[in-house]
Amino acid sequence: MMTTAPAVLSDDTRRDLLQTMVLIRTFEEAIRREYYADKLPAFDIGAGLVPGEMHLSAGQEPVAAGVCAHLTADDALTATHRPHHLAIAHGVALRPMTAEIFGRETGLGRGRGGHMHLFDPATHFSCSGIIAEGLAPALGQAFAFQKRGSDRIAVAVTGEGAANQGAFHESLNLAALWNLPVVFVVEDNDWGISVPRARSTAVPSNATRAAAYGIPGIRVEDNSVEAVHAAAGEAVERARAGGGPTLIEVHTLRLWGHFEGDAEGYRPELATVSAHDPIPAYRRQLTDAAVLTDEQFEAMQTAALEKVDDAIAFAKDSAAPDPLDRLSYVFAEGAHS
Amino acid sequence: MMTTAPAVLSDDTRRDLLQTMVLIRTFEEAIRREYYADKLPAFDIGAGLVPGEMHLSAGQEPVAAGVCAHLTADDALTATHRPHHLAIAHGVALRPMTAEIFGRETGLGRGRGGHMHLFDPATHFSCSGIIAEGLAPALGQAFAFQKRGSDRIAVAVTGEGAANQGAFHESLNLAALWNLPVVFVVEDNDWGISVPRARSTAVPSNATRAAAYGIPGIRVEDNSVEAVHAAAGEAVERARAGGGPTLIEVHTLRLWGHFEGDAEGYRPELATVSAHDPIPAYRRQLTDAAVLTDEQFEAMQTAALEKVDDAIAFAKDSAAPDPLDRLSYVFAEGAHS
Amino acid sequence: MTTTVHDRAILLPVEPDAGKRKLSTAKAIQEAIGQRMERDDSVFVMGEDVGPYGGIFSSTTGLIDRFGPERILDTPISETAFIGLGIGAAVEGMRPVVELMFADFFGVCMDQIYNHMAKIHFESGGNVRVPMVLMMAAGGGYSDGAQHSQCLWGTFAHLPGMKVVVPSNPYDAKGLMAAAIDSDDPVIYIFHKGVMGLGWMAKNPRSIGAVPEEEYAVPIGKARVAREGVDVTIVTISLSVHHSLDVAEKLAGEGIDVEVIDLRSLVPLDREAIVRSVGKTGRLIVVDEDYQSFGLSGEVIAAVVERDPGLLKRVSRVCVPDVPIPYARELEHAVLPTPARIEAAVREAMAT
Amino acid sequence: MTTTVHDRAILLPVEPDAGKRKLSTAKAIQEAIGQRMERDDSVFVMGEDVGPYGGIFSSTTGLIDRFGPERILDTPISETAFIGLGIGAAVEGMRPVVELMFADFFGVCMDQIYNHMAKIHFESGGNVRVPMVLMMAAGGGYSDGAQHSQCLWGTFAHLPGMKVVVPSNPYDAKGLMAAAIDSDDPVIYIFHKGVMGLGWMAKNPRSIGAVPEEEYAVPIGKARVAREGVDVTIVTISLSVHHSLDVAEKLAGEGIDVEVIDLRSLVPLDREAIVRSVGKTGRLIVVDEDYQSFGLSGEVIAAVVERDPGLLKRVSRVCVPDVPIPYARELEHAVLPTPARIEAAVREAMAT
Ligand SMILES: Cc1ncc(C[n+]2csc(CCOP(=O)(O)OP(=O)(O)O)c2C)c(N)n1
Ligand SMILES: Cc1ncc(C[n+]2csc(CCOP(=O)(O)OP(=O)(O)O)c2C)c(N)n1
Ligand SMILES: [Mg+2]
Ligand SMILES: [Mg+2]
Repeated sequence: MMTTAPAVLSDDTRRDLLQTMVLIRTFEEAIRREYYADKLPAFDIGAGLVPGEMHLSAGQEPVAAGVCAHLTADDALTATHRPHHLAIAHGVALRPMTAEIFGRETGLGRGRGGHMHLFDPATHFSCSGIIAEGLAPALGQAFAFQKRGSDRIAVAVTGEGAANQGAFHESLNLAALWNLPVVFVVEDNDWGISVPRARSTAVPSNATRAAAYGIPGIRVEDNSVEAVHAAAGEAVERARAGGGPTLIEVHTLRLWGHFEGDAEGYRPELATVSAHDPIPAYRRQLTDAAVLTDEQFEAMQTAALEKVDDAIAFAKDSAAPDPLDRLSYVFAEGAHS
Repeated sequence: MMTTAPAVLSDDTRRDLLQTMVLIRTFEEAIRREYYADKLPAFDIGAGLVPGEMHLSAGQEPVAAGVCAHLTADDALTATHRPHHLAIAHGVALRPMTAEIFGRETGLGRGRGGHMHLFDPATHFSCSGIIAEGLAPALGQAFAFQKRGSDRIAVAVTGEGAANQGAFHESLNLAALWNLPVVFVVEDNDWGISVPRARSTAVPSNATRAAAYGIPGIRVEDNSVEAVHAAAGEAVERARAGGGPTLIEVHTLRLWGHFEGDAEGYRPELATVSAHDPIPAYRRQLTDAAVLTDEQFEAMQTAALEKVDDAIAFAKDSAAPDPLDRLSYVFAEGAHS
Repeated sequence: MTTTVHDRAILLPVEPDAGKRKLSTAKAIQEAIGQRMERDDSVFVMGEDVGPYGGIFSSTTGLIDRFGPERILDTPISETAFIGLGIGAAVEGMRPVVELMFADFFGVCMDQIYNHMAKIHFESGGNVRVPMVLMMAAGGGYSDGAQHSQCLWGTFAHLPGMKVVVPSNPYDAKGLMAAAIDSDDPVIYIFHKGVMGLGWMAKNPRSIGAVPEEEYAVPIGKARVAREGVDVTIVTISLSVHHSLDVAEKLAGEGIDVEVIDLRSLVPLDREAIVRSVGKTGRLIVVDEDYQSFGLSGEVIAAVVERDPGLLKRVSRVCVPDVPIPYARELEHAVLPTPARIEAAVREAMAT
Repeated sequence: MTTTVHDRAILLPVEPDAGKRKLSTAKAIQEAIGQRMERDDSVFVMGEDVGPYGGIFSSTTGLIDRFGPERILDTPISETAFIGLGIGAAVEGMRPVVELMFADFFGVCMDQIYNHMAKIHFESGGNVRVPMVLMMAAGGGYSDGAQHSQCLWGTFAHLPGMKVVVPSNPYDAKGLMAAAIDSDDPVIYIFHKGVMGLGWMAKNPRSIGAVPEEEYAVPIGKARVAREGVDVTIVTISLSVHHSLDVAEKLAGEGIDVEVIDLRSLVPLDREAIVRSVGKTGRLIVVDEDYQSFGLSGEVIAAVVERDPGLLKRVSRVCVPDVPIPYARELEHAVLPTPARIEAAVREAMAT
C-alpha cells in the first residue's frame, strides 16, 4: 500500500474538478427535491414522479471527479446502485439520464431501467444494482479493448461493503492474471447500509487486498479530489500502458442516508457528518490558494443549475412509455416466448 | 507468510503419520482397482460396481495425515470432490464410507450421495463436489461450537484452484471478522484439472492472501507430512484458544490424473511425477532416522490392506438401495411434493 | 449433529375471527421469531441489516434489543458465506433464521441454497438434517426495477429439497414462520414487500390483521380457501391473494361468485385443494406475480389436468408475461397481475 | 458497443438424408464453433479446461490447435468473473462462446447470467446487445451424483431474457450452435452428456449422425417432428428424444403409432407445434429429464390447455419426480425418464 502525493495541478484542472463536483451535487439535490416533492407528508416509495429506491452520492463527488478526469468517452465505466456521480463525471448526457430516472421513453433505457440501471453506449457507461457484480463485465470491456490493440481502459467502481463479495475477489484475480487494463475503485464511505466497515471487513484497508492479486493497491485517506486525481492518474496510465490493473480505495463520505427515506438511526456520527462535506472544503482550499473567486464559484453553481434544470424539464416534458410496448426489448430478435 | 520449522515428533507419532498415509494409499489403490475392474477394455464411466467420476487423492496423503492428527471426532472437517484421504485421516469408518462409494444401502448416505458426498455425523465430516462451496458450511460448524463454549474447531480443505472462487474470499473474511475457530487448508497440487496454477492464480502463494483478512498465512513448500503437522498444530491450537482462523497452503502432489480416465496429455512433467511420491520418501526418512524397520512398514501395509479388504468386502456384500425407496429422504418430515 | 427437540406448537390452520389484536405482517413475523428465540437458544437470526436497522423490510425490527448482537447478527455482504454458515450451524443442531435481503439476489448464493441446504439431507441418506429458514423479500409494484422486484418462488420450487412458503397475511405469516423454524427441513420463506404492511409503501388493508398473541403454527403445505365461490376458481399466492379478494368482492355485487385459493406454499403444493375447487367451478385462473412460463402457473394447471383432463372448461393465467420487471410505472403496472388484469380475466372466464 | 454484422448462414431446418458424413454431437459442436471463428474474429471461446483438454465433454476439442490460446481461453475456477467478462466483451461487440462446465454449477454465477446477461438488453431499452452463447453440459445416467447430473433447463427458461436451446442430435447441434453464435441475444446452449457421442460413456446410436460440412443454421424456436404418429404425442427434448424414438419404434411393431416432438428449445417454446400434434392425437406425454414440478412439463401441458381445454383426452409426465439425482444406479435409473418408464406411460395412455 502506498499513498501518492498529489502532483501539482493547473488552476484550470482544479477548477474543472470543482465544477464537476458542483454539477454532481446540484444534480443530486435536484433529484432529492423531485423525489420527495410528491411523496410527502405520507412517504410512499412507489409514488411520485421519481419512484423506487433512490441512492444518492452526495459527499462522494471527489471520487467521481478525480477518477473520471482521466477518462474519455471511449473508456468504459461500471458503477453500482449509487451511480449518478460517476455517470455525470464520465460525461453521460444529462437529459437522457434524467429522463431514465423519471422513467420516460426518452431515457437512456426508454424507462425500462431506472436509476440503478443506466446504460449509455456513447460513453460505455453501465451500472448494476447487485453488489460487486458490475466488476466482472468491466473485465470484458477491457478484454475487448485489449484484443483490438487500443489503449482504452475500463474502470470498475464499487463500495467498501462490496469488497467482501465473491465477485470482487474473482474479478481482481482474473484481471491481474490476464493483465487487463482495468482500474478498480472502492468507494469506502464507512457504511454498507447500516453496517459499519468494521463489522463487515476484516482488514482496515482494502488496498491491502491488492497483494492477494499481485497488483498495486492504494488507499486515499482523506476524500480529497486531488489525491484521488493523482492516484487514479497513475493507475489509468499504468493500465493504458499495458501494466495491468490497480486497486484504489478512497475513504470518502456518505453525506446523506443509504437511500432516501433512511433515517440513519444506526449512525452515531450523524451530527458531524456535514462538517466533512468535501465541496465547501475544496472550495475553501482553492479560494485560499487564490485559484477561485466567489464569482467563479457562483458561476459554477449557475452553470450547473442551468444544466440540471434543463435536464429535469426535459424529463418532465417527455412522454411515459406506452403500456402497449410492455413486451418490447426482451430480445433483440425473434418472437417473444 | 511464515514457514514453520517442524517440531521434534515422537517416534510413535511419526510412525502413526506414516501409517495413516499408508492406509489412505492402500484404500485409493483398492478403489482404483475396483473402479476399473469391470469398465475395461471399453471404458464406460457409468458402468461397473463403482460408477461415476472418481477423484483419488494419491500423493496428497501428507496433508490429510498432518492436519487430522490434531483433530478429534468432535471437530468438523469439510472436504472437496477429492475427499477420501481426509475422511480416512479424520476417522470416518471405512465400512460405511466404502459402501457409499459402492452405492449401497449400508453406505454413509444409503447410496444416495456417492464418492463426492460423504456425510458422517459421527465425525462431523462432510464434502461437496462444488468448488470452494464447502468452506462456508465449515464456518457454521465452527460458529455452533463457539456458541456452545467448547474448544471444538472446524477445518475446511480446498484445492489451489478453488482459491479463486468467490466463496473462498467470502468465507475467509467472515471467519476472520467473527474470529471463528476455523483452519483453512489449501491443497496446492499445481493443477485444477488441466489448468496449471500459473494460469489460474495471480500470486505464487495463497498464503499471501491471508493478509487480505488479517489472519496468519503459511505455505508449506515440500509436501512433508511433518511440516504439515507442525503448521497445522499451531493453527489448530490458535483456533482452539480463541485466536481465530489461519490459512495454510501445502504444496502437495497429484500423483494420478484429475479423475480416473484422465490421460493427462496436458501435463508436461508427467514422467517425473512418481519420483515425488511422498510415501516412499517418508518411509526412507524414517528408516534413515532408525524410526522404522522394514518389518514395521510391511506390518503397516498388512494392517492397511486388511482394513481396506474388509471394507470392500462389506460394501460388495451389502444390498443396493431398493428402487421403490427412490422418493425417500428428500425431506425429513411431511409429504413429498 | 444432534437436533434440538422442539415442543410443537398447536396447529391452528384456520384464521381466527377478526376483532382481536391486529398486527402488520412484518410485526407478525417478528413476533414468531421472537417467541421461538425466547424458548430455544439454538435459534438465531443472521443477515444484512437485520440488527439495528431491523431488516430492510422490517422482518426483524426490535429483535436486537431483546436478544442482542450475539443472536441477531449483521453480516457482511457475503451471501454465500453467511448462508453457508447457516447451513453448517443447522447441521450442528442450531436453527438459523437467515435473511437474504431480496429474493433477486439469489444468484450470488444459489449454490449454497440448492446444492447444499436443499440436498444434504438427501445425500446423507437422511442422516444429516438442515433445519434452517431462509427468508427473503420479493415482489414489485413500487418501481424498484428489474433487479429488485422479482418474485422467483417458482425458481426455488423447481429444485427439490426445500419447502417454499409464501404467506399472504399476518396470521399466516406468524404461523408459517413458527412452522418453518420448527421444521427439520430447510424452508424458503418468501414475504412479498406489499403484504408486510410497511408504513412507507402503499398497502392493501389485508396487510394488517388479527393475530393471536400465543404461539401457534400454520401447517406447511395446506392451502387456504380465502373465499368460497362457485363460478370461477382463482388459485394464487401472496399479494395477489389480496388483489383477487378485492376483485372477488367487487364482482360479487354483479352476481359473479369467485373462489379464491391461497396456496400458502409452493412446496408442498396442495394439489388436492386446487383440484377440489376446480372440480366445483370448472373455471381456473392462476394469478401469479412470478414470471409466467415454466413456473407456478403451469404447474397449477398441470395439477388439474393430470388428475382429470375433463375438469377444466376454461383456464387462463394472469402473471408477469416473461419480461423483466420494467422500471417505469406505466410499464410495470402493465405487466404485474393488477386487480384490473384479474378482473378482466374473471369477466372473460365468465363470458365463455 | 457496435455489433459485428454477420452473414446469415442459410437456414436448413430439416435434417438432410442420412448416408452422408457422420459426426458425433460433440464434433458437430466443435465444427460449428470452428467455422464461425474462422470468418469472424470477434468470436472467442472461454471456460474451464476448454484449451488443451478440449472441454470436459469434448465441446472444444482441437480448437486450441487451430486458434491458439488467445482465442481459446482456459480460465480460473471463477465462473462469476469469466461469465461476467463474456458479458462485457459481448457488450463491446465481441461474440463470446463461454462454457460453464456443468449446468449444476449455475448457482455460483447465476447473478451474472440472469440479472446481467439476460436483462441488460431490456434495461437499456434495446440500446445494448449481449450476443453471447453460454454453453453447458447437463444430465445424468452415469452415477455422478446429485451435484453433477442435473438438467436444470427449466430454471433458465423461467427467467426472461435468454434463449434456451437444447439439441438432441449432431445435425441440430451444429445448426443450433451456429444460430446461437449468430444471434444478437444471449443464448443458453445446453448439451446433454448422453447425446455427445463420447467414447467413454454409454451412448445411443442417435448421438452420431449425418452432418453437412458446409455452414448452416437451424432456427432457434422451431420444434422438430422427430417421428410422425397418430396415437400419442410425446413432447420431449435432448436425450429423452432418443429414448422416446426407441420406444416409438418398438411399439410401432405392436401397432401403436407414437408422434415424437423434439422441442429443440424451451425459449422460445414452439407452442404451435405442441398444440398441432396434440390436436391430432389427443394424448400427451411430456418426457423431461429435468425435475418434474414447476418446469418444462407443466408448461407444455399448460400450453395445450390454454389453447383449448378440450384438446386433451389424456396427459401424463415422465420426469424426475422432484428428488435430487441419487448416486446409486438402482435409484438413479428409477428416477430418470428411462425407455422403460416412457414405454409404460405410452401403454397406459393407450389403455384409456
Ligand atoms: C448481492 C447483493 N446483496 C445485497 C444487496 C443490498 N444492498 C444494496 S446497497 C448495499 C450496501 C452496499 O454497501 P457499499 O458496497 O459499501 O456501497 P454504498 O451503498 O456504501 O455506496 C446492500 C447490502 C445488493 N444490492 N446486492
Ligand atoms: C463451481 C465449480 N466449478 C467447476 C467445477 C469442476 N471442477 C471439479 S474439480 C475442478 C478442479 C479443482 O481444482 P483444485 O481446486 O485445485 O482441486 P484438485 O482437483 O486439484 O484437488 C474443477 C474445475 C466444480 N466442481 N465446481
Ligand atoms: Mg459503503
Ligand atoms: Mg489442484
